[in-house]
Amino acid sequence: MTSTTLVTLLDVLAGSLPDGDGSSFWLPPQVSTVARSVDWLFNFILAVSVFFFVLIVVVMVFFVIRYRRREGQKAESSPNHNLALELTWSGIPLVLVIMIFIFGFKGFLDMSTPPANSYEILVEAQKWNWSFIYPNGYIDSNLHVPVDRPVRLVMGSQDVIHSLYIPAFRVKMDVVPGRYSKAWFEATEPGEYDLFCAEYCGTSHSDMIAHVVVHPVGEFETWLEQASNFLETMAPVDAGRKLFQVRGCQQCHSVDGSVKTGPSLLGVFGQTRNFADGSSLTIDENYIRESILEPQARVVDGFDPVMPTYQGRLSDPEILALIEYFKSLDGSGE
Amino acid sequence: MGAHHHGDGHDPNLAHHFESADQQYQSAKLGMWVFLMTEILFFGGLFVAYTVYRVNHPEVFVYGAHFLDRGLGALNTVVLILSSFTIAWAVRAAQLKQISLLRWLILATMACAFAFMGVKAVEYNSKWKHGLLWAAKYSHHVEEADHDRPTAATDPAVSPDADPNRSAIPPAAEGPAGLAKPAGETDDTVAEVEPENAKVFFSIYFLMTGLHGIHVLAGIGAMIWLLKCLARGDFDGGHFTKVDMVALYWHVVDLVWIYLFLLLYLID
Amino acid sequence: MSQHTSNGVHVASLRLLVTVMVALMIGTWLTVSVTHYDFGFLNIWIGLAIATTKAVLVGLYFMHLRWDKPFNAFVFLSAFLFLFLFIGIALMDTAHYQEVLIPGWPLE
Amino acid sequence: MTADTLTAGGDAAGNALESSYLNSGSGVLSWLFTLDHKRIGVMYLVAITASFLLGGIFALLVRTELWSTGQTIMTADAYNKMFTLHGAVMIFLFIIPGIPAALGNFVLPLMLGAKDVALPRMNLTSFWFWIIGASFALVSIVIGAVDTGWTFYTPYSTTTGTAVISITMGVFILGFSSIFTGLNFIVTIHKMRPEGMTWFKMPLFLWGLYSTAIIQVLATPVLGITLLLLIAERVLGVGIFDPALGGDPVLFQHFFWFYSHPAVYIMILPAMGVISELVSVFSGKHIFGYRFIAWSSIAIALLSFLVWGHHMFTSGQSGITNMIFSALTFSVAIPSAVKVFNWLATMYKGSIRLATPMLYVLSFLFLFAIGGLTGLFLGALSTDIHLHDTYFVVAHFHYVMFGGTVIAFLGGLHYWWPKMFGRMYSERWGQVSALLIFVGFNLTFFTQFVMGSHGMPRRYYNYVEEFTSLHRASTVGSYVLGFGFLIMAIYLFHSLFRGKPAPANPWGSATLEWETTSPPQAHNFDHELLAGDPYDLDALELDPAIDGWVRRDPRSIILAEGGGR
Repeated sequence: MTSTTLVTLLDVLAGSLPDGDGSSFWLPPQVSTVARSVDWLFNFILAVSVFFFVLIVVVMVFFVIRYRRREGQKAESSPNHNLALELTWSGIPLVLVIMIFIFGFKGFLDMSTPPANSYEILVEAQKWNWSFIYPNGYIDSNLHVPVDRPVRLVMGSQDVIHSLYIPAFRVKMDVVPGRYSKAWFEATEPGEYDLFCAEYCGTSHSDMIAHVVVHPVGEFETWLEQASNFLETMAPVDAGRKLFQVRGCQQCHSVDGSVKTGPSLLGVFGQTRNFADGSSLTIDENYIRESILEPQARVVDGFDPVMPTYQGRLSDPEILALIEYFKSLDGSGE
Repeated sequence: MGAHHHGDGHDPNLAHHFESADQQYQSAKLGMWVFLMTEILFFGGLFVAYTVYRVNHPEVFVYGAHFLDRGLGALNTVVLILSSFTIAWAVRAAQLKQISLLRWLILATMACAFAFMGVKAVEYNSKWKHGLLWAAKYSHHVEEADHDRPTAATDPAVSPDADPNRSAIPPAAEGPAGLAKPAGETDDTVAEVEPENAKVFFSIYFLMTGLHGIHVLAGIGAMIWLLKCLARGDFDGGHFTKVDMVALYWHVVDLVWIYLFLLLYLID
Repeated sequence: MSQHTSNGVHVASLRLLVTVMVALMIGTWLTVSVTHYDFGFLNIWIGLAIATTKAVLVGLYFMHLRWDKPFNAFVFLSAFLFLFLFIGIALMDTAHYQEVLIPGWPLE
Repeated sequence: MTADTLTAGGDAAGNALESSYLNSGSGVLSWLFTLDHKRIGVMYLVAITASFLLGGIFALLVRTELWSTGQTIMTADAYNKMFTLHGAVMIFLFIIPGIPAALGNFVLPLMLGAKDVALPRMNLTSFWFWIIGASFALVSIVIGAVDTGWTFYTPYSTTTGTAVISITMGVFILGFSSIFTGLNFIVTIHKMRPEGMTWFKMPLFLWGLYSTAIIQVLATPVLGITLLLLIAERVLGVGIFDPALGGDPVLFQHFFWFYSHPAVYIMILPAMGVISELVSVFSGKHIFGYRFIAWSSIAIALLSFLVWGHHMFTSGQSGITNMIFSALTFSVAIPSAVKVFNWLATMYKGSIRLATPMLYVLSFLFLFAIGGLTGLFLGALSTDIHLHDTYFVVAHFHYVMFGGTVIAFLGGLHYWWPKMFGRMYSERWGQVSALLIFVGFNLTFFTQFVMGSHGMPRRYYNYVEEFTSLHRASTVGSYVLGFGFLIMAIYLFHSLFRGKPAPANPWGSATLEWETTSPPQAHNFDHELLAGDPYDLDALELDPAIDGWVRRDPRSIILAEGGGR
């Protein structure tokens, strides 16, 4: 039997009518090169399972009906054991599970060996968002990839264990603090797909969701160029908001007045704040600039001096955009 | 209750649900061995943590071990072996109904146990004084430490070539360039420069010796209980099961120490 | 010349116990003194071999395994079997991580 | 009458409500400090039932919250605590001690024709350790609960601000409770089998308990040290699991699963033992393939130590380790499959009674088949990458743990209930509740397979819209399930006071626990018994006068009159 007919047969068994995207009753759309082999094995195991499940239930129900207790009738005698029979039903599952193991292992090898010419994207996970860092240094909170080109993710975590999971690609890999973990895929269909955090990581674990945008041939490079120039193409306020989100500021600073590790930035501009050293000041551009580049210089009273410096990590235009954004947070709503 | 009492007229040392003294003894003994098995796996977890950390960071152990006083460690080993001997002899005394000897032997074992804890206290105290504590409380300064370990700099065993081979594990620098720590460099300077995370050695040291110390204390408790049983006359009829059980436990405490001494104190 | 209790349990002779103790003391002296010589990677294995010999002596004679039901020895030894399994796999796996560690983490 | 020679303490039918262990001493203290394995078993039963109720309430709250995306009834932090507590309570307080400590404690010495377990004091200690451990867990719940998930993964568990230490202390102590039970059972089975009961004439429930006990004593100490290391990590900053100190956070997972995977078999092996007893008795047939079933229990116990890494396929574990663990994982499938086929074969040509316990057996076969077969998806490496940490896993282990263990526990409870309390429960209501539980369970968890394979991650407070209808179906199922349990609680409680007095042997079983009165007397048996084939059901006949079963030749199992030990 050729593997294609087998695949079709299994698809039918799995209740899936191949409707183009490879999704079925059981599985989401297939959008990566490995998804097909994963789904093939899934459906194979499903077929084996359905067979044995039906066998067990049918035999069980048949016995219950056929040998249901009747008044004054005792169980018929039959042997208490039968070595040949028992060895047979140990042997058949053994052969099947060996097959499943081999298929699973082969698929796993493909999934863990990225092609040499892969496009590399760095992934930074932290509670509770993802940062995707492209080769030109641009950082985005969603994963954009070209279609039909292998992409390799090199991932690190800043705090606890996270796990990058893209159901449509059948890809999942834990992101462990202190080490690089790797994953790769080659998307086959342009579109937008979900990316989840699959390893429990605390309060907003279930909101640690990003999108994977698969760009059609030729469009990825254009997107990247445009996105990287967001300081020029976007209004400063919007650019500032974007930076605020993707550069990790929002981990410690809220914009709605609630207190996190650092003070909230709601209505911060023009306010007077007291500092730990006893001085006080009305917040202006210069102070914001100082507290980004030298955060320890003047710490707002009641907070720990824990903010890292962004010296060398944010450019002047970026700081200006952030300042514009903070100015817009005057409590009048967006 | 029916007319089927078994307690009356029976050996008071035989519990009602056993048929014979032998069944009772063998049950207790099997139970004890199974318990010792759980003890091995309990300590075993720490040995796994130890091994994994040592294999990954051998320099931390080479460095840290200099701060342990191997003279005191050896003394404690001798003390525990002696106590193992006295408690083994105590079992013999109990079997032969030598009650007075038994009392002395239990006391001798306890004396050893206290001596062990005393030496341990001296050691812990000196670690405390120098800030050589577990990672969260570690506050050691290398400058002061030099007085603590006169042997370190001159120890012939610390040769740059021999060190990487010692643990039969390639130094951590064998990963891709730029990814792994340059452990090779620390080998040359092990006696002078504190390697990164040296404090974890002391975490492991305190965990392992601490858990062992708790077992020693439990052993002392068990021996006090034996003395109480002895005073009550439990052993007069040659019922040595309790002594045997405590002895088995005590030997395991000794066994664990034999390995702890080797693995913590004698690293080069 | 071996003695037994009324329910047939072997009584270790005092001479044997003393001999074992002396052997253990010698073993301890040996463990310490071999550290003055450098056998390269063998150091740890020599140490472990001596320690294990001592442990076997304690087990066989002080703990009476030599005269005990073999099943008790089996119980005790199987604990070590499972421990080695645990150590072995943990080591095999952690060795693999070494090359993907991020130097100097956390970075800030 | 043949019956009363055997059951001198009771009436002709073998009922001994007046003079049983239940009233051989009065007052709370006579229970709390009893050394009687039966009373300890009953206390354990009460304790784990309370835990099950607590865990069940947490489960219903979790399911209710998932009725809609975003907030339904509680905040994300509260939800995270709910699912953590549901898992921790169900696993450590209920399901691990469930069958061994409650049913096993009661039944094991009786099956051996013995007066007690080998180490009764240790048995009581085990119960008290359970109480102390449970108290720590309760304290943790009261002072703010934990939000780590029951798996306590580092570094989350070492950094979260919730009450991790008290609950891990609790679990640590519960571990010793479990070790003591296991140790006791090993010694008891080794040293206290009666005349005639060779290893291969033991009832299969004892094989189940024995293999469980092996895991309990070998694996649980590692849990103890793991939790101790976790506490040390939090309190002392030890560094073994802390990457900032050169430690390895994934090493914790090795530690944890070295215990917790075998622990899965601590849960399922005794359940399999219960099913082996029940399927034979209610089919009126000798068990089929005794030796294969017995050996497969031991095989599962030993293999269970070789598969823990299959919880870590996506953790970054090395390829070679993944391969080894995947291969070994499949090896466990064989003995499990063998058992299922042997149970089915036992029903062949039988005389099948669809009493409540048998309904649970059929339920078990149905659900365990699904639970076991879906394990194949998770053992295979490439499919597990997709399914790991999704609802597919949640559904899989609920099919095994609930569909397997809890269903078998309920079957066993209904089977031994008359022996434990000397009363029959309402058969009709028993069947109704068994059916409701079966339907509710499938509705709750089958939907989760579909969600999981579509990529719904577990431990999610919020979810993407497409899963709403499946989540709602699952939530409705959980209410049906809860309702089934409510009915069960009512009729069982009712039976304690109003139930028909039970005969000594209401089901026609040939194992020794049915040779004493229902409920048993304090000292269990009047005579020293001689064990025969535990599945020789032909040796019994129904006596309509007492509505119970009696031996055709009552003398055949008496070794010595009046105990005579």
